[in-house]
Amino acid sequence: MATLTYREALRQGLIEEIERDESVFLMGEDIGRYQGTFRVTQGLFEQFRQKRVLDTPISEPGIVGIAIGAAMVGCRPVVEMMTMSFSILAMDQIINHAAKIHYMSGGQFKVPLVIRGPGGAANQLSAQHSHSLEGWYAHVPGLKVVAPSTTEDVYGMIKTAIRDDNPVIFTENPGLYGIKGEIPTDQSFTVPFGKAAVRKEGTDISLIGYSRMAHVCMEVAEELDKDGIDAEVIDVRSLLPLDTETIYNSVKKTNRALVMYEDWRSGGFGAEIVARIQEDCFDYLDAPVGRIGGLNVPMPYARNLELLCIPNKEVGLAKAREVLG
Amino acid sequence: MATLTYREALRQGLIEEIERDESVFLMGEDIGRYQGTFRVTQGLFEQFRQKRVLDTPISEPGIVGIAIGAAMVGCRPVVEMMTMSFSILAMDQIINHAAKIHYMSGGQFKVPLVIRGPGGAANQLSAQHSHSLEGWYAHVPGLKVVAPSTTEDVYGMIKTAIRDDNPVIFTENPGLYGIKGEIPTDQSFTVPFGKAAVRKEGTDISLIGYSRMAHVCMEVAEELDKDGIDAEVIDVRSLLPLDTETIYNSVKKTNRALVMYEDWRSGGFGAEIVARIQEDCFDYLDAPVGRIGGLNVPMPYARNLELLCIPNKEVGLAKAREVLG
Amino acid sequence: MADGTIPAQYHRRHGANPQEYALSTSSNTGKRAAPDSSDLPESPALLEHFYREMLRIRVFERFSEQAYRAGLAGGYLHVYSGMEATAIGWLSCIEKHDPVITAYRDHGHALYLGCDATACMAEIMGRSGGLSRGKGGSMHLYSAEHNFYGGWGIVGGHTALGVGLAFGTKYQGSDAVTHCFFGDGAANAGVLFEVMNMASLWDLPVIFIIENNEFAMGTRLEYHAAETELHKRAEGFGMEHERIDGMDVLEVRQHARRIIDRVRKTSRPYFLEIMNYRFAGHGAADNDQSLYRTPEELERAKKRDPILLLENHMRKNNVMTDEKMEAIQAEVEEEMEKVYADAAASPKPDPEEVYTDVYTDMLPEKGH
Amino acid sequence: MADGTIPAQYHRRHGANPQEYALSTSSNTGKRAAPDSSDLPESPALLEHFYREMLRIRVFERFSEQAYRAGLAGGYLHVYSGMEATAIGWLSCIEKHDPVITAYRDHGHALYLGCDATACMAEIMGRSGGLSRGKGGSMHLYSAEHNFYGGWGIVGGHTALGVGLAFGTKYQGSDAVTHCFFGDGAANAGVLFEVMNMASLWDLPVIFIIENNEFAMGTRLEYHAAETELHKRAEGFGMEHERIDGMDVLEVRQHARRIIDRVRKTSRPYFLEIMNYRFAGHGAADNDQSLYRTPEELERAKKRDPILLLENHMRKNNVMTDEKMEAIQAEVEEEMEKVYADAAASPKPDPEEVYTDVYTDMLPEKGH
Ligand SMILES: Cc1ncc(C[n+]2csc(CCOP(=O)(O)OP(=O)(O)O)c2C)c(N)n1
Ligand SMILES: Cc1ncc(C[n+]2csc(CCOP(=O)(O)OP(=O)(O)O)c2C)c(N)n1
Ligand SMILES: [Mg+2]
Ligand SMILES: [Mg+2]
Repeated sequence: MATLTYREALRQGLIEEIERDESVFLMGEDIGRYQGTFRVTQGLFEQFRQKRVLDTPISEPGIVGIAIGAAMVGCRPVVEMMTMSFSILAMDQIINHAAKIHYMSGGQFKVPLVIRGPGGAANQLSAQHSHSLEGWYAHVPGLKVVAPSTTEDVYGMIKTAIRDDNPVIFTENPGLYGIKGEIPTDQSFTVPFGKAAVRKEGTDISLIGYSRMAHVCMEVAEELDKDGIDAEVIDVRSLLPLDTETIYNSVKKTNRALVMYEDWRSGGFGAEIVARIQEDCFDYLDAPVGRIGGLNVPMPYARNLELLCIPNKEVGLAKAREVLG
Repeated sequence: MATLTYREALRQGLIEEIERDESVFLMGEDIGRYQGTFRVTQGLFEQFRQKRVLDTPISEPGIVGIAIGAAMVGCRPVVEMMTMSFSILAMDQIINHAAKIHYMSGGQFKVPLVIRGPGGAANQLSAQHSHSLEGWYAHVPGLKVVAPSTTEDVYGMIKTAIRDDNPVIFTENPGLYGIKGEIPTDQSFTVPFGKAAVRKEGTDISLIGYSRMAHVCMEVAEELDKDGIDAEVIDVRSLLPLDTETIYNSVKKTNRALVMYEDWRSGGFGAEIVARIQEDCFDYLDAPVGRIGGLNVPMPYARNLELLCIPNKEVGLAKAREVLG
Repeated sequence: MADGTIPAQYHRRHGANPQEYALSTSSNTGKRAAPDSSDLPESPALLEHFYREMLRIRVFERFSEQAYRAGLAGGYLHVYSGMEATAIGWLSCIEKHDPVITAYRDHGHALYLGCDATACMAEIMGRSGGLSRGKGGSMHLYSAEHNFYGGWGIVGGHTALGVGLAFGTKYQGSDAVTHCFFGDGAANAGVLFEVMNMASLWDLPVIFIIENNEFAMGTRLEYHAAETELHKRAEGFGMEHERIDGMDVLEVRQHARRIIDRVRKTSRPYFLEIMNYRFAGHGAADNDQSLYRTPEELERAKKRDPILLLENHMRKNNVMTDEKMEAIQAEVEEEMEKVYADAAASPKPDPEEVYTDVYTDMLPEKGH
Repeated sequence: MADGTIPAQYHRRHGANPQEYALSTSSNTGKRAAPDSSDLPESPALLEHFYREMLRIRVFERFSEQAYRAGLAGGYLHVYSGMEATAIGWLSCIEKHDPVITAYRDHGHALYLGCDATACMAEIMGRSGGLSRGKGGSMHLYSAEHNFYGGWGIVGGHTALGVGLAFGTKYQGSDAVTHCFFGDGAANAGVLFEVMNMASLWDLPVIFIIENNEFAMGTRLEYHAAETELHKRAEGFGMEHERIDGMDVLEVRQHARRIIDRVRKTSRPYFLEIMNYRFAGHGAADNDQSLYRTPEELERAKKRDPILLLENHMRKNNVMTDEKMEAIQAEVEEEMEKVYADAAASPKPDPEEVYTDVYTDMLPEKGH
């Protein structure tokens, strides 16, 4: 075991894949000479040179399109979006090209492509730079979508993503880059997609989240614990495929659930999770499934307003208490 | 009252607004000389000439961006997307520019812009041309999103959309263009946003849909009627703002609900409606809220496969029966 | 117009007549390959081959339109009639391992690259015997076996993929050149410029081939492009560019040899505009061509029908008799009749196929 | 490098040194406005005005960076230091009713257009006294009153809006010219080319102004643009274009008068590349400039500091004494100190404001 930050664990996973497989390369804006805006790729240009760590112009649709083409002939590109907000420009390439060609060609072509980068609010990045897009992507058949929350997961899942033969959206909340944790030293370690993680077992309520909100769920659970309430915390990790089994088993045990996500509340992916729980666990529910999302407003710049928008422990706790009745 | 097709009613609304307000103009690909791919704008180029009915190059991001700029100085552009699938290319302009500037400028600038066009599957248009995107748009604060299903609504709502000072996504299911219905001859007639329509009153189950699925809900209701089951049919019409009051009142009366939408099932806007119903009407529900969406696959070309993907009366009926227990 | 002129409403700036656009065979840089065997006459066998292949596309397209009218095909269907010399002339000069990609007007490219005609027609009919087992349709023909990367419906979108194919093969150390076809209308899609820049910046072996058939759906070139010499757009990216005629298969071929050779040697991208003309409507559903052109314009363009030009060439050079031509025509008719019948006999896809090929390794969640 | 040369890793193709890019004041068409009063020396009062305004921006930016370091500002903050001559020279020649739009590096434009400096600083600090009441921040300054349309964070995205502003004012019958500023990095965004085509196709009165400061974040021009003379990209759209120097405010002004006049008269778009240089890091968080440039390069560029150039000009022409210069400097320092203090004293926005301005006529649904 080694103790690393989330950023370092992610970098470690990238390094191992670049070394393991010649067809793997990274491309993105300022990822090379400039070391990456969030420093995820720090040192990699020096280590692997331009062929494997390619700086690009500011041309998101073009970058993604080129990566798709390269993937179709057998490369395994990993595209960094400086922030996931910019992937909106490449949306057509992602959902209409990458996600469709395997199907449209009757299985003739594969797109082993990873698109990764920070998604969600950071610190006063304002309205155009603070999008959570994982819910949109998780709506699109043909994509896989993951949102690791721990160092171990980001390390294990980036490797799974790169080895996957399908386009994978890999979203990292900027608030997580600095967190620390352990990763196994065994390089064969990977984390499979489609498996949620039970971060804490409990019997009274299921707190369900992903990415940074999985941590907030833990904080809520700790607070509830002080009141003698034993919450179970589920880190969804993989939105598409979604591990409904783990979620349902939990809810069937606790009979109460709260889903937390940072994205705008209305129409966010949490709505899908809630809809499924009520569909498949209706008879087990003692209360409506609670739901916490970001405020339905463009992200404001002023820090005090911004903080109002992002769900935190307090709002989670209040909602959990409501669900507990 | 005059009997028109949906297409004609829409055109009539456009004509009246062009005539009423000099700042209103249409722009889009092949909408002028070529009369519009779906013939919505037939005759308008001859009637209003190039200034008001502008043919554009195939440049969706650019077209929308230009329309936003024009709107910011006080024009009221109505942009046709040849199909809503192409609006994906303009996604950044729509959600990151049009939807945000009013907020980011502290209310200084307005964007009275309508983006309209056919959304959803038609007849073997394949994977890249069959998107239902209203759910994505309805997730975005700053946009309004409507999906009229009748001639009267399309006529009344296009006028409301054009008069609205906010960006409006106006989606028309291609399967609706040919349906006939009446529209009022009173030109002052409009249909407000944020009001669902109760298409049929009933007491046993609430069937909830929008756009073409509102018609399918009616078909399901008719079938149920044969079994002596009295369904209420709600046409949502406006997704953002959403008239939860009408929906909740219905569910509180019927105690059972089924939501139908054409978009991919997982993560579609129906999930949001379901999530809300269970949140706010939990104690009234006698069964889990049923949900029917399109299959979670890229749209296949073969007609027999395509028909499997799109929800129809049969699947609606089967699900309704399940909800009815 | 009765007098054969083009009414003003069709022409905004230039008043040009079709087929009268300025052609320049000189690239902007002045650097040209030396004349080589490409300037010598082609062998009779090769001319027969081109003749047959052009006919095959022309007749195939007649049957594909028939399939549409008969309700055996649906959606959007765009035929290649009138443009055959471009794909054939060009693709006759590529290497087997060169990737080829194009837009939705893809039947001609697929056929000439060697895709089974019955599988193409079956795809157009949405049958299990189709190239993509019926999932793609007319706009989405693909054949991994033939390095044919499609077949794309989003105007301009695939140009980025084309550059990516070149990126990928170069990354892998291959000497392949990618041939990326697209329309004049597609030349207005922003993503194209992004990848032009990157192709030039990174020395990628890709040839951008605009098939300028003078229309984007119902919009005439003059109404959609500020500068109608589209090849000039490469100027700002330090890329060689030129415009050539695309109606004479032998001429296309000569340029193709020169340019492909050059790109393979230099690994520098090339931006080419090939002028051709669409004899049919935009798509099978386009039933009022008077909205954008006169019958006279079409007639004039048909005087340079690529099949006719080749027939004239062969007659002039005594390469082929009229009887032989008719015999080939009959053979092709027969072939395509069988193609049509066989394709129509191919069964519909199995319903379970709706869920396969979404992912390489798992099924999506089933049901509504 | 110790010897003052630029190490190879910084230069890919050209080995150019900063400020040594080819400049051409001749537009591609050869059509030029006749020399006019713009070639005459500017009045002393005007020179003083430019001097003060350049200093105001420079000092404002020092304080805005201070605000960031002090934790009074957050997010992304990009200063205009070193580039002042461009915005000031240009904007001194526009009409009041001309729309102006730019990217996130917007403080300079906002200030010179007359936006209240305290309101700008308060916006940067996210206060209720800010131009946008604290909702926009540094990257999103707007002033409807001054026809200043922002202040945009998506690189290249706003260029489409700029063309739309020109479209809209022309539609309304105004003679306004839109001034659309963007960076060299933004010149690679696909949407730009789409709207260049439409601006030219539809004769829109818009001036595209690339502020080429030789870097897109940490990426040097040579690494992001295949052809580093970015203005040439207009060639393919039939638009006049040229590259000029942007460090000398008087020179910028001369070009501005000529070009703006031309565009207002012809209603034809113009594509201009102004060479300037960024003295600061990309943004306030960019703390390792050694990743993309040497200290020597920066020093060399600073020899052409626009403020220095103007001082030299005034000295040479005996327009202003050094004492006067110092006095103005002191006044500006004093002004900006007060601006900083006043902005910092502005209250935070009211929590309820989080819900206002999402729509013009309704509130969004509240709560988490
Ligand atoms: C992004 C996008 N916008 C619009 C369309 C609709 N459309 C399909 S083909 C076409 C015209 C394209 O013309 P061109 O590129 O010249 O190709 P051609 O049909 O002449 O071969 C249009 C507008 C589309 N498929 N994709
Ligand atoms: C679409 C998009 N991609 C990436 C970014 C991140 N980003 C912000 S500024 C910048 C560099 C832009 O450089 P340039 O246009 O030259 O402007 P300058 O900063 O030099 O003024 C980048 C890559 C962004 N904001 N938007
Ligand atoms: Mg064309
Ligand atoms: Mg720059």
